[in-house]
This record gives sequence, C-alpha cells and structure tokens, in this order.
Amino acid sequence: MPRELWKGNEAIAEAAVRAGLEAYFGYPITPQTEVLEYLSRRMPELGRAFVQAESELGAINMVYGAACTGVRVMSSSSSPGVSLMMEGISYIAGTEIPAVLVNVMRGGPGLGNIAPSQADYNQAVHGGGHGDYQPIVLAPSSVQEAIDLMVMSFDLAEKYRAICMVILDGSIGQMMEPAQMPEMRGIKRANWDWATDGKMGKRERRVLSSIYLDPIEEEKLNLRLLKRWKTIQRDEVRYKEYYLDDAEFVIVGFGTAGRVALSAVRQARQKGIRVGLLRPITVSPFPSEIIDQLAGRVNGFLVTEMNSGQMLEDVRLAVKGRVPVEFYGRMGGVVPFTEEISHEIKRITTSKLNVTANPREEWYERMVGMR
Amino acid sequence: MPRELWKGNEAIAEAAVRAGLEAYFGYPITPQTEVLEYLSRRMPELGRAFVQAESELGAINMVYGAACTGVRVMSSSSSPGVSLMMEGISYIAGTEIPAVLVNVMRGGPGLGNIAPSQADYNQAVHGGGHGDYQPIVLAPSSVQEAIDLMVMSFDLAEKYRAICMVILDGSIGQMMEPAQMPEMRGIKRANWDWATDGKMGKRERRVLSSIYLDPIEEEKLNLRLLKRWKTIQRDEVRYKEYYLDDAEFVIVGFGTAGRVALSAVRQARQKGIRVGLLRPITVSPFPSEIIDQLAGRVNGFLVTEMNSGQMLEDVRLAVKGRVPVEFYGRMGGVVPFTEEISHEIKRITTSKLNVTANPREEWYERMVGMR
Amino acid sequence: MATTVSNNLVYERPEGFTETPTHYCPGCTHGVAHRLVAEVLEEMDLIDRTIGVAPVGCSVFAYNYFDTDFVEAPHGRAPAMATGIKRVLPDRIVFTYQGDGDLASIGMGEIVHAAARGENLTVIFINNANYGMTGGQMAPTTLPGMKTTSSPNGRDVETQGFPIRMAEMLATLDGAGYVVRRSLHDPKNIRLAKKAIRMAFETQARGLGFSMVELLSTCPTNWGMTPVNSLKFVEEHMVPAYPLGDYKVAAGVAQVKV
Amino acid sequence: MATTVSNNLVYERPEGFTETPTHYCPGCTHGVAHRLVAEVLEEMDLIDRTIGVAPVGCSVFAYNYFDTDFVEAPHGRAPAMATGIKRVLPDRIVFTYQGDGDLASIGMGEIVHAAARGENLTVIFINNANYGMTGGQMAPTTLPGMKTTSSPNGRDVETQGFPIRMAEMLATLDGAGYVVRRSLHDPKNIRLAKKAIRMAFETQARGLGFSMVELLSTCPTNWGMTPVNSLKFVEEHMVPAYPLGDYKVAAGVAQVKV
Amino acid sequence: MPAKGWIEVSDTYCKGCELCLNACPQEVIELDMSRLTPKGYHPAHTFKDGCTGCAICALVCPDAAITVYREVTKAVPAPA
Amino acid sequence: MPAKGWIEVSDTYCKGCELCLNACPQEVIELDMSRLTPKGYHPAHTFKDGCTGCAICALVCPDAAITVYREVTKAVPAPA
Amino acid sequence: MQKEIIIAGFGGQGVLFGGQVLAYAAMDSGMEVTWIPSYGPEMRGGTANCTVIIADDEIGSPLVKNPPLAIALNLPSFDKYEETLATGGTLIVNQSMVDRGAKRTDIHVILVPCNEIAEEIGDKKLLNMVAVGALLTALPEISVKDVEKALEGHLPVRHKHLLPKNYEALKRGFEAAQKVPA
Amino acid sequence: MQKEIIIAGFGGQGVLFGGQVLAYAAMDSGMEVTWIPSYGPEMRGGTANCTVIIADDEIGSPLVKNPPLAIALNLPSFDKYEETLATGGTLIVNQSMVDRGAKRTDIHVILVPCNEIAEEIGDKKLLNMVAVGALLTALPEISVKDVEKALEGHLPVRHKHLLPKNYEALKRGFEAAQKVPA
Ligand SMILES: Cc1ncc(C[n+]2csc(CCOP(=O)(O)OP(=O)(O)O)c2C)c(N)n1
Ligand SMILES: Cc1ncc(C[n+]2csc(CCOP(=O)(O)OP(=O)(O)O)c2C)c(N)n1
Ligand code: SF4
Ligand code: SF4
Ligand code: SF4
Ligand code: SF4
Repeated sequence: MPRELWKGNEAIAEAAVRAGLEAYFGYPITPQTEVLEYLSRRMPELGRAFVQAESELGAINMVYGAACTGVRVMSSSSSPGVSLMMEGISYIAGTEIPAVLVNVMRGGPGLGNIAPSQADYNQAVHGGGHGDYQPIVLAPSSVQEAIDLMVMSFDLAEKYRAICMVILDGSIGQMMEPAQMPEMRGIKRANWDWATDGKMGKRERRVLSSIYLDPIEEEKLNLRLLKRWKTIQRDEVRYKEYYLDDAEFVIVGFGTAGRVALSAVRQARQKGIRVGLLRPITVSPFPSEIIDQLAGRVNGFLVTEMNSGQMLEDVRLAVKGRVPVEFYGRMGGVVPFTEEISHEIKRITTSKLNVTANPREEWYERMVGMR
Repeated sequence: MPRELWKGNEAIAEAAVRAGLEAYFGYPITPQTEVLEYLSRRMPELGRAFVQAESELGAINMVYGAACTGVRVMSSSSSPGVSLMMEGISYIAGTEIPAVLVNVMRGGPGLGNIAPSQADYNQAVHGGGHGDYQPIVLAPSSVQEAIDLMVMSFDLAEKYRAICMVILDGSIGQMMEPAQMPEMRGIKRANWDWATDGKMGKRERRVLSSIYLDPIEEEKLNLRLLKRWKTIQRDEVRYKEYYLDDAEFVIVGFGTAGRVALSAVRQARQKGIRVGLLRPITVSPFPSEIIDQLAGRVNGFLVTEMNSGQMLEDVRLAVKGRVPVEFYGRMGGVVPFTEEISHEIKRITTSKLNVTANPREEWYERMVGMR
Repeated sequence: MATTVSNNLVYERPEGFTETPTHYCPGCTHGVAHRLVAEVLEEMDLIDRTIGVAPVGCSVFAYNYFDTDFVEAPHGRAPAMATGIKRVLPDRIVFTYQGDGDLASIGMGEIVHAAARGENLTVIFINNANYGMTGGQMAPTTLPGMKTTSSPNGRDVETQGFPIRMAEMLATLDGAGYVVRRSLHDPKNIRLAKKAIRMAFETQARGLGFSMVELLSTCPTNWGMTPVNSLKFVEEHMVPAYPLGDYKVAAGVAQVKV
Repeated sequence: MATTVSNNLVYERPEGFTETPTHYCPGCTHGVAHRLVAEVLEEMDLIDRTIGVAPVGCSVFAYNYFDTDFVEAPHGRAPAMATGIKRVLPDRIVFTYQGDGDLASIGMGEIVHAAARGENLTVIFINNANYGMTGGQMAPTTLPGMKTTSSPNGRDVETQGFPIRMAEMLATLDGAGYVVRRSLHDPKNIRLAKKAIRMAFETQARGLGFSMVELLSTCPTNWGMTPVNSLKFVEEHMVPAYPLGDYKVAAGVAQVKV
Repeated sequence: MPAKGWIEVSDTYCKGCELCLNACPQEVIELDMSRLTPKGYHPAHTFKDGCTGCAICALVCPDAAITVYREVTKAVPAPA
Repeated sequence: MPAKGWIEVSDTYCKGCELCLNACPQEVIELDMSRLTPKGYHPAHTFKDGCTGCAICALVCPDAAITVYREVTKAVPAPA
Repeated sequence: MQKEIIIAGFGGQGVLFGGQVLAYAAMDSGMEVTWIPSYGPEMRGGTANCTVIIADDEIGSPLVKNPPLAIALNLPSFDKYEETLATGGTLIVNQSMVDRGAKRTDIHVILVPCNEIAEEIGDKKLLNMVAVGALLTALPEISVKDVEKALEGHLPVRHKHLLPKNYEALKRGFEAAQKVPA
Repeated sequence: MQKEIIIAGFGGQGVLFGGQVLAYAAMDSGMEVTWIPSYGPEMRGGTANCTVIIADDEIGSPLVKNPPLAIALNLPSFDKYEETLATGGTLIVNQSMVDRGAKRTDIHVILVPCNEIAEEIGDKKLLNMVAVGALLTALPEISVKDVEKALEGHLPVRHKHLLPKNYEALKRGFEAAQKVPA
C-alpha cells in the first residue's frame, strides 16, 4: 500500500473498514464527527450497516446488540458522549463480548470545549462504568499508529471478549500525516460459540446477559474477568522507548503529550542531557513493569499529560517512591509546546528533587505561580 | 432526639429532609428504592418538590437545574443508574455548583444483581465522568453515620460548590439500627452570588454553564477546581481509628467491609494480636496522610473491600512500597464474614510478607486456589 | 350400530417454550403474553431464526422461557439492542419484550426512534400501569388517582403528570408499520391479542417496518388484588383509559391476511 | 394651513436583548426567533423573572443574547433542567430554546416526559432540518432525500428513517397545554410566529401547562444556499412536510386572549 | 350430546391462580385443596364431569399448565 | 401621499444577509458595497427615497440591526 | 456482650417482624442492635431470613456465619441452620412444620409447635411471636417484659388491639420452651 | 532536517489547502510531514491557520511556538506571526491585505501582492498558491516542481483544468519573492 496523506479521524474510520467492520453506530460530536461522516458514505457503499443513532446511549446499545451476534462493530464519540455510554460499557463488559470504541477526547469537564485533551484517561482506564471490569485502552500518538491500533483493537477485543477502547486526543483526530492503510480484510464471520445469531437449526439456544442474581455466580464472573486481565497484562503491554539505554531521567507521556515530549528530549540530547522517553501505547494494561525496572536505575521521572495528572498515579504506583516522580500537565484543551517540556527537563535535571513531595501539588504551585 | 430504629435508606431520606432538602429527583432502583418511596410521601407533605424522573438521566439534569437556583437538592440511585448520570455529574462539576448524590451500590458490572457491593469506588472517587474533576465522596458504615454524613454532605457541597456523593453498600441501605435524627433544619435559602434564580429587579443577570471555548479559560477553571480540592484535602479528610496506638498491622476498610474488619480486629486483639483498623469515612479526599504516617511505623497493611481492590491502589500510593500492603476482597455482592478477615489477619501476622509482590495478583491466586 | 372413540389433542404447551416454569407471580398475565408469543413463533415456524431481547423488569428472565436465542438489554434500551442485531442479521426475526417503565419511561428515546427509523422489529409492550419488579412504583401508564408505592396518595396528575398512551403516540410516526393495543383480561381479548401478535410478526417477516402490540396486563401482586379481580380491574379501569384498537396499519400491512 | 412634523419611533432593538451581537451566520433565522422571544418577554414584562435554558447546538450561546438569567444544559436535557428550576421556583418563567437534534434526537425522552408531566414550561423548538453546529449532519427532521454530511446521498428513509413531526407527536399527550408549529420564512409568518410565542408564554404565566412553539427555520450555511434562497426552501419544501398549525390548544388556553 | 373432553394440569407449572376456574364455561374446575405442588400451590383440577374440551382454561392460563383433550366419536357400520 | 419614514442600520449588528432588501416592499434597501462593517460585512442601507417606515425590514432582520422611524404630519390651524 | 440471632422461614411467617421486635426490645433496654434482612433473589416467594445482633458495644459485622441463636420456622431453615449453628448454641424449631428431630447433639434444639399454639390462641399469624417467646429462654439479656414493652411501643396503632394475644403468644412460647428438657 | 511552517489568514483564503499542498509535496518526495489545522473556536468565520512540519525523521510536536517560516495572508496574521517568528526566519506577507511594512529586523519579511498577482492570472482564489510559491524561495527542501507534481497528483479531478493557472501562480509567487531584496 502506498503512503497517503490521511486525516486522523478519517484514517481510523477507513482502518476499521479494512479490519472488517460490519456495523457502525454513532452520533455526531466534535472533534470526532469526521469518523461518522466518513462511514456514512463508506459503509453503505460496501453494503455494511451504518446507523446515525438517536444518541450515544442509543449508539452504545446498538453496538451491544450487534456485538452479541459476533460481528465486528464499533462506535466513536468524544468526551461528553462517551460519558453517556458508561452504563452500556459496563453491561458489555459484564456480558463478556467484544466491542471496539473510540474516544477523540476534548476539553472538559462538562461541555467544556472541543480542543485536544487527555482528561478522560481515568474514565477509560480506571472504569467510568459501575462494577469491576477493565477495558483494554490504546493511545496512538500518530495517524499511522492510530490506523495500526484501530486494526489491532478488533483482534484484541475478540481475543479477550473484552472492550477495546482507542483514545485519541483531538489533535490526532484532526491532523494529517502520511500513512499506509492495511489491505482490505473483508468480512469473515468467525462462528463464535457464544454468539446469539439465531439457532438456525444448527445448535441449542444461546443467551447473552450480564445478570448473575446469585452473588457467588457474579463473583465467578468477576474472577473470570480478572483471569483474562492477568493474561492481557502479561501478553498485551505495548510501549515505545526513546533514548532509554543511558537515560538518567525518563519522561513518560502518551499520545500528543508523548510526541511533544519527544521533541523536547531530542533538544535535550543535543545539549548532552541524558534523558529518555517512554511512550505507553497501551495505557491499559499499563506498562508498569518497564517503569518498575527503570525506577531501579534512573534518577527520576517526569510525567507529562494533557490533564491534571491522571496517568501520573499509575506511574507512581510502579515507581513506589524509589526515585522522584515529577509532573507537568496542561489542561482544558491546551497543548503544551516543546519549550515547556524542555524547561521542565532543565528543571528536573538541574534542581534537587524531593522524593516524598506530591508531584501534583508541586506542579499546581508552579502553574499558579506562572500566572 | 430519641433513638429510633431506622432502615438505612429511609434514614438518609429523612436526614436529607431535616437538612433542608428542597427538591428530590430520582428513579426507582433496588436496593435504593426506599429512598424514593419515602420521599414520595414526605416531600409533598412538607410542600417540597418531589419528581419521579423518567430516568436517571432525567433525574441528574433536574438536579442540575434545581441546583443552579441555589437550593438544596439531591438524587439517589444504585450502580447502573449512577452510570447514567456521568455526563450530568461532569457538567455539574464544570459549572461549580453544589449537588448531593447517593449511590447505594449493588453487584456488577452490568445488570449484575442487587446484593451489597463496593465496586463503584473508582467510578465515584476517580471520576467516572469525562474531564478533570473530583467529587467529595463519603462512605458511612452505619445507619447513624449515614444520617450524619447525609446532613454534612449538603454543607460540604455548598461550602465548596462541589458534588458530594454518599456511597453506601446495599447492606447499609437495607439494615436497621438505632439512630438519632438531627433537629429539623427547615428551609433557609442562602442567597448565593452565583445562583440563577431570576434577576427579580435586584441584580444583573447571571449565567451558569460549563463551557469555556478558549482552552486557556478552561484551564483556569481546572485550576480553580484544583485549588478548592487542595483546601478540601487539607480540611475535610475524615476517618475513624480503632486500636491503632500499638498496632503492628493495620487493616483499611470502609463501609460494611470496615465493620466486618472491626469484628475481626476485636477477635484478634482477644488473642493478643496487635492489629488495628483504619476506617476511611471520606474516601475522597482520601486519608493518605495518616496512612503515610502509619506506614512509617507499622509492619504492614491489609486492605479489605467488597470489590477487586480499588481503594487498594490509593492505599498503596500512600504507603509507597515501604511496608507490605496485602489485600482481601469479595466481589459480585458477596459480603465477607468475620472469619474470612480473621483468617487473613492470621495469615499476614504469621507468614513472611513480600513488599514487592502485587497484592491484587497474590489475592487473586488465593481466591482461585480456594475454589 | 357401534362407534369408535379416539382422542384428539386440543391444546398443549407450545414448543416455543422451554421446560422452565416462569418466576411470575400466580395469575400474572405476563405469562399469557409469553404464551401467545411462543404460540405465534411456533405457528409461523420462526423459533429457529428468532432472537429475543429481554428488558429490565419482571420479564427480565424472559430469556429463560422462550426456546430461541436471547439477549438481555439495559433498562429501556431493548429497541436499540434489537436495532443493532437486526441491522447485521436482517434475515433474522428480532423482537423486544418490554414493560411500561422500561419502554415508556426510561426507554422513551429508544422506542420512538426505532419506530421513526422504521426498524424492522416487533415490540411486545406490556402495560400493567406500574413498575412490577421494583415493587410497584408509579409508571408513566399509571392511572390518575391510582395508588402506588411512589404515588402513595394516588397519582396526582398536577404534580406527577398524565398517563402516556404509547400506541397513539407512536402511531404518529411514518416509520411505524403496525401499532395496535389489545388486552389480556378475557378469552375473547386474548384471542384478539394473539391475532395482533401474529400480524406484528407477519409485518416484520415481510419487511414492512416497525410493529408493536401494546397489551393491557395485570400485576396482582402490586395492585394488591386477586388475579381474578385484577382482570376485572383491567376491564373496568384500564380499557377505558387505554382504548383497544388499531392505531397504525400501514397500507402494505393492511393487505396481509392471516 | 400649516403642518408640524414629528418623528415616531416605529421599531427598535428589543430591551430583552443584551448588547452582544449574535454569532449566528448571516441570515440565519435563529436570530429572528431570538428577537421574537425577546420582544414577547419585553411586552409581557417578564424579563426580570425569566430563566432561560440554552441547549447544545448553534444556540448554545443563547445565554449571551437575552437579558435574563440563563443556564446551559447538556445536549438534549434542557427540559429536565428546566423542570428542576421550575419545580423549586414555580413563580419564575422558565423556557428552553432547542434545536431539532437537541430536542428531537438525543433529547426525545426528556421533551416527551416534560410534556406528559404537563411541566409548566415554554419550549422554543427550532426545526432547521439538520445539525447546524456540528457541520450539517442529518437530523430526525431532515427531509427525505435531503443531502447532509451524514446522508451524503440524500436521506434514505429505508435505512435512515422518516422525519419526526414533534408537534403532532407531543399533541397526543394530555399534559400538553399549547403545542403549535409556525414558520419564519416571511413577514406574515413571522408575525404569526410571534403571536404563538406570546400565547406559549401566556400559557405558562397562567399555569396552564406545557407549551411548545415549533419554528421552521433556516440554516443557509449547511444548506449551502443564500439566506434568501433558504427562506424559499422553507416555504417550498419544509412547510409542506411540516404543516403549520395548532396541534394542541387545551380548553383553558383557548380562552386566553392576547 | 355435547363433546366430551378432559384436561391435564401440570404440577410443575400450575400456580393455583384460579384464572382457569374463573374462565371455565362449564364450571368444572376447582383448586385441589387436598394437594400441594412441589412449589407449594394447590393445583387446579376438574372436580366433576362436563368438560367439553373447549380449551378456554388453557387459553387463559398464564403458565401453560393445561393440556386439553377431546374425545371424538365416529360411527362405524356394524359387522354383517 | 404615502407616510414618510426612514431606517438606521447598525454597523455592530448588520451582517449583510440581504433579508431586509429582499423583504422591503418599496425596494429602497441595498447593501452598501462602498463600506465594510468592523466585522467585514457590507451593511444594508436605503439607497433612494420611498421608505414608508413600514418596518418590514426590521421584522425580518435576524440581527435586530434596524431601527425604524416614521414622520408624522399633523394639521394645525393657521394663525389668525 | 454480643449475641447473634438468625430468624428464618417462609415469606409470610412474620420472620422480619419477629426480628424487628427483638431489635426494638434490645434498643429500648439501651443496647446496641442491628437488624438486617436477606433481600433480593430470595425476596419474591421462597424463604426469608433476618439477622439480629445485640451487644453493649459498637457492632461490627451485621452478618454472622455460625450464630449461637436461631429460629427455624420451616424445614429448609431447620436443615440450613442446624448445620451452621455454633456449638453449644440454641435452635428454636417450629415443630409444626418439620417432620424430624435434631441431628446434632452439640447444640440445643428446642422443638415448639408454633402453629398449633398460635391457632390455640386464635391467630395463626402469631406463630412468630410464639417462636420469639421460646427464644427468650436462651436470651437472658432480653426478658419477656422487654419484648412486651417493645410491642406496645412499636406495634402499628391499627394492630394495638392485638397486643393481649401477642403477649399470650410470647408467654406460651416461653413456657413451651422451658418445658423441653435441655 | 526539520522545518516548521505556519500558514494563516481569513477563512476562505485557502489557508488549509495551501498547507496541504506543501504536505503532499513533502510526502511525495519521501519526507515525514504533519499538517494540523486550528479547529474549533476560530473555525466559523474569523481567522484560520495550519501548521505544516516537514522533516526527514519521526516528527514530535505537531505544533510550534516560534516557526522559522510563515505565510500571513491578512493583517491580523501579519501582526501575530511577525511577533512569534523565530529569529532569522522568513515571513511571506500578502501585501494586498496589509498597510504596513515589517517592524522586526531580525527576520526576513517578504511582501508579495498575492491578490493582485492572482487577479492578473485570472483567478482570485489562487492567492494562496502565489504565497506558497513565494515561500518556496525560503524552503530549498521543496522545489516548485515538487509542488506542481503534488497539485497534479492530489487536486480533485473536477479542478484538474485549473492546473496550468495553479502552476503559473506558483511561478509568479516564486519570482516575486526572489525579486525582493533579502
Ligand atoms: C438504569 C436502571 N434504572 C433502574 C433500574 C431498576 N428497575 C428494574 S426493573 C424497573 C422497572 C420495571 O417496570 P416495568 O418496565 O413496568 O416492567 P414490569 O416489572 O412492570 O413488568 C426498574 C426501575 C435498573 N435496573 N436500571
Ligand atoms: C452528548 C453530546 N453529544 C453530541 C454533542 C455534539 N453536538 C453539539 S450540537 C449538536 C447538534 C446540534 O444540532 P441541533 O440541535 O439541530 O441545533 P442547530 O445547531 O441545528 O441549531 C451535536 C450533535 C454534544 N455536545 N454532546
Ligand atoms: S410483580 Fe406484578 S408484573 Fe411482576 S410478576 Fe408479579 S404480578 Fe407480574
Ligand atoms: S450553522 Fe446554520 S443554524 Fe447554525 S448559525 Fe449558521 S446558519 Fe444558523
Ligand atoms: S390458570 Fe393455569 S396456573 Fe392458574 S390455576 Fe389454572 S392451571 Fe393453574
Ligand atoms: S436583514 Fe438585518 S442583518 Fe440582514 S442585511 Fe438587513 S439589516 Fe443587515
């Protein structure tokens, strides 16, 4: 496949189509709308299902229904719309069926704005829906990666009968980059032994539900989900390392924040500063192990996010107070400039850091100091 | 006020009334329905507003509207219903207005069952809605405490123009205990300088919204919320200590899990085992400081929850790997018996613990081993 | 002149059912509605290619009773789930079975839009004027003045609103192919109800769009009446408030003969 | 015989407005609807005790233009927010201003139930047959065959459903006091629209229940037409699909003279 | 002479709701107070002759507990 | 003789949408191509006599940009 | 002091109210108490049970695995709680509904024909009070008088006229239990 | 090598497409490239801008605070980017829409009358291509030929007939910029 210039939102839409997407259900919302608009043309022309749902609530439950039949199905939205999907997401998790969701995150809370944000990390990673469940969450930082992860998301969802959510900050949805599309996979319906697609004279009836009236039975489901999760944590963690071999300090950032950090790291390297970058690609399962290892040999971490420090806590959990973990975040749709991260690198590499201090509070003080 | 035998759900309803609740909006769901049923009789008889909404989505937005006028207002629900409130909750947080919510948690994910659970801890504490915000979350462990916290929730919500959520596991909603009601506070409308209750010839027009189209303005809101949160963390942390003075091991549990732990701790003490209990009353803000201090002097922690280990991570963040943190949880609506916790106390006080192991995974292995 | 005597089976439990006895309270006409659906699916030979969508409500366990594939929807979302299924498997028969809290309260958006889109689905709508499963709270269909656990002094239309007549409302939508109301309070009406259910599934089988049969049903337990008196209540109070009849029979459907 | 000449002010910008110029596209009749509401509030002397509820849609910033208190609702939930406000402040005038995506799509449940409960609110419903703010996607009100960014080949009723006529649908509810449809495409209809808006607020002021005025409106930008041609489009295509008229005028309301 | 029929009521399904006795035109059904089903209900049964096999009881039974039979009489020529 | 009137069009509000010129019965309004408002629009103005002050332009204006005046003529007895 | 009591039987046998009466009596005599029903699945039809805990200090777990005291008003409950009762505990069994005697010898099983006694008194419904009365023989912390006061204080007004019969049921149950050789 | 370019102007001046053409040219000649628009608030009416970054290695931040290269098609953009341009950078300004010269002396400001040139060519809309052509004088990594190829390859078919005029616009812009004494 040749490299083409793709806009992030349209790229993930086409990638999903090539991965064998059979049905899309969605509702317009900026900065995600191009996904829906693209598929409103593309799906019918392939004779596949496209429905503009009455709402995100409708969309997630259409996804739920279609997913029960075992086909590849997805929905996409942006922050407020995704909040409306929380009940449905919890049901899908409790029913142990595969579903793919996309959140092109915008500034919040509330209506907020439509600028790029990463403030839905906790909602996606630590379960915005009720009950114990864990979705797989992928965080691309470029259009090409968005395409690749979009395709992978369907395989992962099916492999683990789990929800796979791709979270992009708005800028990745809106930007254009050269990228290669995968070959058209076309529709091949695996016949799952769980799908409720009608007996059709071939088998006993099947039921899919998330009810376990007896707590002991529900607990068995919870344990089943935990069992899968252990496998996922063992086999599916993905991240990218930059300049880590000799790094004394490690920056951790995903998505656009990770890209910006890369620019800053390069500049620092030119100045001979031994700093590296760890960019989580799966934020759930989280790459705790590599961070744990790094914590054993580096002098400190700098977590950078486009939120108030959400992934930060997962990094701190992995570091366990062995070395300082510092934080720099921008919120509300502000995308940090390279200079800001460079400035932070300078700060952490030149000043004496405090292992016991709370990085979020220190950062807050610096932020308000700035103003 | 004399001690009366109160059922948890009716007790919080009456407590809210006495705290000056002016409007209730809710939707039936087990095991919370008695709150709605009680108020469907009580509110009209006091000439106050009661509406059985068309859904939890309707209810939370009715709360949003009424809260904008500055009166004391609340809604209550249980897990799946609360998931439907996530968009509204995020809007209310972004609009900086007070609102009180109750979640009588049940087994999940999905439809699950109606047995007692604590599996919505993450959703409540770490933000199930989109964007950066933090609600105050109170977790009573008895009917009397539920009454007291219910009253307090309105004061806290108003003091910080924030959401205050009271989370009860179903058993506290369903159980009866002797309790004292506070005096009837009656309606006194504070005239807030932010409430949109009509100009009425007295002032300039007011607008309440969660939009900040300019990211820089949105970031200012985020910083404002963080500023309040720092005050809340400083002033509003509440917990109860049992036998901590000379404790070598500390159990951490909230709500019913905390009560069960108390029984086990008492039994252990009778055997001369130096174990104590820390029962968080505010799970958000979380009592990290006391845990931090304890971590400096005890040999280990045991976190016990009616979920798969959600508060556990907050404890680990405070302990920072200095001493072992062990976990014991039951899921899906199962309430642990005292014997189970006693058994865990025996285990941690007699066996060699591993600081570096992941408590959740160790616990999982023990759980499946059990079966 | 001698005679021989042979025995004919006049009626037996439909094949559309599993063996499982229902969990419904004695005399609850949810059971009658179930039976009629099972009989129709059997008569139309659809059991094998039918996928049912259960609601949240007393009929949450409907999936235990029909011998077809089944899924269980979040409260009120059955029409959306059914849409998802039907759009990817258009040749299957998909039906939802919903109570009045499920369909007319929390699920209002989903049912209206499924009808407006003309989704090729069949909806069995049980109107029993209250929320049975959660212990008899007021539903949008609760009659004015009717006492429920959330309208303890009787539904006050001024503060608690007026009953919603779903069939009449959905009939205003162009996507609706067949929308009628029937009752389950006596043999005659039960026969008419079955005819309507048959028509609804015929509508779907022929791809003629959205079909819904609203059924007036009893809730002896929460109404606090005997099953027999509950039937009387339906006849005397519910039928007048919810007139039986055909509210939308699209041209194409009108030609269907059963 | 001499004459004196004096000047009379015939029309000026209503006091119900703030100074802020609107962000609407040139010629968008959202502006006309705003003006009519502002004029009515001024004429009825209600500005001081009115609380408006803005939707999510192009009119999300309505709160910048009316000189009254205002709140901004989540997409589709304005009627629920308005209910919350009105229930605690029954003597205030509360109105929502909603687009057709907001009211007829995502907000279907809230609007139907506000009407069914007979909430004493006024709803100004702008039907412009598409989602303006997000760039012109299909709305439930989009005409059959109409091209939008999410119905690129024209709305196919078979797969994308049929237009919903909200006024007709809500008129079936007993809680509805005054439900009418008007258009903004020419001076005569603008005058009629203003009369209707007046009636709607009178209905609320007198506590006669739920009132809604559906207004056929233009979206020159996303329709890709000049403002003038957009008016023609409304007259030639939308009015026939959405007949103007009074769909529900409760007895009490019928007696109101304005 | 009216058609002769009879019914079988399944103990597994009958809940003693009395809808069948209420509906039976021949009034030949009652609850059997001498017996309890495994679920603890007094099941319905015909307590006297007269069942015509009209199946109205089955039509109203919410639990599909009733099976209905009807006796069919055919004349046959006597052997020579 | 027809009533005489005139209009003032506010540069702050007018967006040059042309709805008023389209509606004006006297056809005396056009866009002033010689001027741009601060927002960059060519504002409406009356380009010839004949405005009767009927205010139809104001009625259709989406931006409440037009103020309308009408001249009122009263007869007075001539001084003795 | 802390004592746990489980009362179990069919729905309709007055299981929950029986427990509440004990809870009221304990509260009125200044003790701590918790009452918690089994709710949910078991609710509609089937068996019901509730756990009452009385103590003179803050009560921890509201549930108990091996109660020292229990009332079984029907056979399934007899089967279940004879198994789980704590050694040395006392189990009051409604003889009218069971067709067998005790299996365990390390607990006191007291069989009382609650239905018959209640019917003798003239109100079938009072079988729960008979059982409660019987239980009091093994619960010195609460006297029959305490329970009578509790009934007087907390029985809904419309049932007040039933007080005498309730008292009698308690008394008869208490006596019946005493007669049984321990 | 990495170069950042910002193109800014009124909506309708072809700002976004101008940037895309550069992006296509860079991609076709095998470089890495990112194109990102300002979206949202500024979208409806008002000004638009996009950032194009070309590099021969993985690109980090898609945004830049102080670009070395920029095109300002109107006065507000001129004001804004003259301020933020990196020292030594080059700013192409659409002379037709500005009434002032450069203030800074540490950057190259090249004034090109894009509107007039475009009108001479006979298509007002091509002012963006004139500006792009001018920019190329400061962007050796991309030749006029590269951009011509990009246009040929990526201009929607229905616009293909406009290719010659586009080429001319590029050429004229390039020449105009060269004439300006650096
Ligand atoms: C989101 C959500 N809200 C509320 C509930 C609780 N709930 C379960 S069933 C039900 C109402 C059932 O009433 P109806 O739909 O009329 O059916 P019926 O039980 O009367 O047959 C409610 C409110 C739930 N399960 N999920
Ligand atoms: C939950 C949610 N979903 C989607 C959106 C995105 N959104 C904003 S406005 C809008 C539609 C507006 O269309 P309409 O209501 O017809 O009003 P108009 O803009 O046409 O006046 C949508 C889908 C949102 N803000 N929130
Ligand atoms: S509660 Fe009512 S509706 Fe539900 S099964 Fe019982 S009788 Fe039927
Ligand atoms: S997009 Fe359409 S509806 Fe929105 S302001 Fe512009 S013209 Fe009006
Ligand atoms: S109707 Fe059915 S369930 Fe009811 S008594 Fe008769 S046989 Fe039994
Ligand atoms: S109608 Fe109003 S906005 Fe439009 S051109 Fe005339 S004066 Fe200007």
